[in-house]
Amino acid sequence: MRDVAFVIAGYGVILGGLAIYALILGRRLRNARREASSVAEVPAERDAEQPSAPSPSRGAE
Amino acid sequence: MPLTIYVSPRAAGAVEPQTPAVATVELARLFGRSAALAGVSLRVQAGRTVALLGANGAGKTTLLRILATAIRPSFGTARVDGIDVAERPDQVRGRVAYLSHATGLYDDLTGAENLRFAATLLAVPAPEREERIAETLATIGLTGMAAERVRNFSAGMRKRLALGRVLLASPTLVLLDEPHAALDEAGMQLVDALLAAWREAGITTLVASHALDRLQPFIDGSVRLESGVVAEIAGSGVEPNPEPRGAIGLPVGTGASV
Amino acid sequence: MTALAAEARIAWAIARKDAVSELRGRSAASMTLFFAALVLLLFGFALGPDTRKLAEAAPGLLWLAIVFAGLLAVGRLHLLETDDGALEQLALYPIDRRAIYVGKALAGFVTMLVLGAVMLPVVGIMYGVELARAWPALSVTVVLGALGFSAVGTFYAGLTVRVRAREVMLPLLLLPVTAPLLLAAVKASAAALSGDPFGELGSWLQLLAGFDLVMLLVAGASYGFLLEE
Amino acid sequence: MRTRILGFGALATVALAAMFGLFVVPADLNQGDAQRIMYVHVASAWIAYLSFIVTALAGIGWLVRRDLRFDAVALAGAEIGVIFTALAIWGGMMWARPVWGTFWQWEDPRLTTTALLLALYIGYLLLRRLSDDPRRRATRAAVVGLVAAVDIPIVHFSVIWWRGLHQAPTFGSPDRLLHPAAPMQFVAALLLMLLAVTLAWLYLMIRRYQLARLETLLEEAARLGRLRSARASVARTAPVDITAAVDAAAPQPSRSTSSAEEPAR
Repeated sequence: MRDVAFVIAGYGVILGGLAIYALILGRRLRNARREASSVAEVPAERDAEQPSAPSPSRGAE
Repeated sequence: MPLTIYVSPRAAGAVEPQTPAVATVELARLFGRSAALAGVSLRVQAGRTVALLGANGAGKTTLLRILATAIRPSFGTARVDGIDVAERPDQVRGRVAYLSHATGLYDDLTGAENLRFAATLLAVPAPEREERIAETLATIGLTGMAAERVRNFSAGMRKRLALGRVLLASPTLVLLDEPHAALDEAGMQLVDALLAAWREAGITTLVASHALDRLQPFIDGSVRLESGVVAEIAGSGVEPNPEPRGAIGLPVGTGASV
Repeated sequence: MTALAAEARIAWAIARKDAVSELRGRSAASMTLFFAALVLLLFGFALGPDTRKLAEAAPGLLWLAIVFAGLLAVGRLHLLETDDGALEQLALYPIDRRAIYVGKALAGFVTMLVLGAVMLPVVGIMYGVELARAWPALSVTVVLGALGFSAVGTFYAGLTVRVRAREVMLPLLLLPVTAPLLLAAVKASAAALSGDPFGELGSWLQLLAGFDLVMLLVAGASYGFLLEE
Repeated sequence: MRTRILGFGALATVALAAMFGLFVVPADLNQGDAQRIMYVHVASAWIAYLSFIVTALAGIGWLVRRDLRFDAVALAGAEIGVIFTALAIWGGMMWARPVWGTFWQWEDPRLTTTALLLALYIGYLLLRRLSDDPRRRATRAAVVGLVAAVDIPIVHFSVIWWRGLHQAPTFGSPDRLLHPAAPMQFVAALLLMLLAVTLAWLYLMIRRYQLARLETLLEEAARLGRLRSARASVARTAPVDITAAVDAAAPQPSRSTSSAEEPAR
């Protein structure tokens, strides 16, 4: 009987591990896609001719 | 003060006259969060001496390091004598001599040994190597320190030795990062003499410096950088690069199905 | 042919420069010698007084001491280049970057040879191991081991010298790669010391030589990319 | 869309192979049920090797073509390779315990080699995290991936010889399992599991590649954003038209709002 425990542990962790990794990957991919689309929505303006006040851009942390 | 500038065969006439010694298109370089260079398009004619001005952090050193192939551009391109620094850095290195803040000398070697090491790697022919080393030491006024270890050199002496290495290189393009800094009056006069000699020998020189008044008699033109972009261009020999600006080639490849 | 000669001359100049710097001031070699001897001493304390156990483990302990000390030596050889931007200046010379690798690897190889040569008698004395008979085979093993370690060590030292937390990254990256070298060197040394009862000394030396050749080629070809900024 | 189908296909095949390996195939004569673990252990070890070969080749691709898509493949291969290596080690231990009585079996080349592999490629992943410039990170990763991959066969050889030179190394076949005496079902069970795990590996690779590409594009967009904000802050110069040629599907950074935060990784 004892061997079966190890077989189950073996299969469980390996196949379970793969499943968990796939789920994590799926979530990371969804987050990245949402982030990408949120940036893309803002219409791309061309560089304005007139000198604009240097906008304190949030990006420069 | 004996001053002989060796014009290597490569330098003289190796490039058609109208090819600019330096040509950058939208050159940009980012370090983590900050944009050291944010799109610089310049052209420097061959044989000219141009001052590179601007406050600290304006991008002077970054521009010099890219041209010297010490660092790669993040965006845009830079060409020395028509050779792209990112694609053929090995060819560019043969034509450029770069005096940086960090002298890159070995503390445990003597002055002469450092120059001998440099001469070997710069492929100075063996028969004339010792003679050129002695001559260079005389030019930079360090003959007395030849047998002294560089560990005991003052900052000024280290800079002179680094200048000696530039002399050994016989380049077509000389890049100097604040050459006058840390030098005494005699040292500064040495730099002035070298600038005049390089100009007269038709070797293009780019000098990043704050000592504009001292440089004035030796330069053909100047360009001032501000936060990584060209703020002002004066004199001759340097002009904005009209080459098609277009998009900054995003080096990530295209066609990624997301 | 002349290109090769030029490259060799440059490599020799770099190796000589490292040797001179080491002897004059930065004596990485002598420092690591003491470190290796100290490691052997500590193994003695760790594995207990009876020399039978120590003699049995001697090949393993010898090569562990050499690897750990070699780790320091190779690291120091590249650290030498970081004071005042020397490595960046080295990368700016119009030379084939493989010559830089060969030069640094040669300096590393000599350092490791000195290390091995000195540690052999130390092990002989401290762990009561009879070296006389095994002397030729052991020296071949040390030469091949030193060459292999320097070939890979120079590559990883050059890689990590400008990386954050390099004191951790160098051993972390280098040690797994040297595992086969350690294994083969220990087995070869053990065979040499025990008079090679199973006749496996030759195979282990072949494996060592194979490791050296492969790593010299691959690391040599890749070293140039490390200098890219 | 195709990837989704591949995903479900992989899931089904894995389930089938697991059922087959666990219940259909008879237990091994001397190893008993424990032998069933071999199917999944050997399959993941082989896929780990495959991943690291992909990483090495992709690294060479980057060094030659300097296109960051190769780097994305290399990253995917390394990360997934490490996952499979860890799982293979776990499987090896689960098999060693009932059959040999100890969790760790030094002589078993599969265990020791995969353990070394884990160390090699965790170092690879750590090194990637330490360099911030994408191109330098790709270059460093490529050369380390190359040296590590070249080390694998040497490690494999040395561990097999280590067990005793005079014993003929069963190179090629995954050791005792595929010895000619193994009944056909065993071979079928292993091949089915190998196929299933390969499909799963392919699915994961594609997803991880897409994620890596997306993160690179976000990173580039953020860098371009910083570039634009740097230029916008020096308004006096003639504003130069920077049209970011970020590929079609990727975000088009605009000047007015600052770009997306640097994706915390």
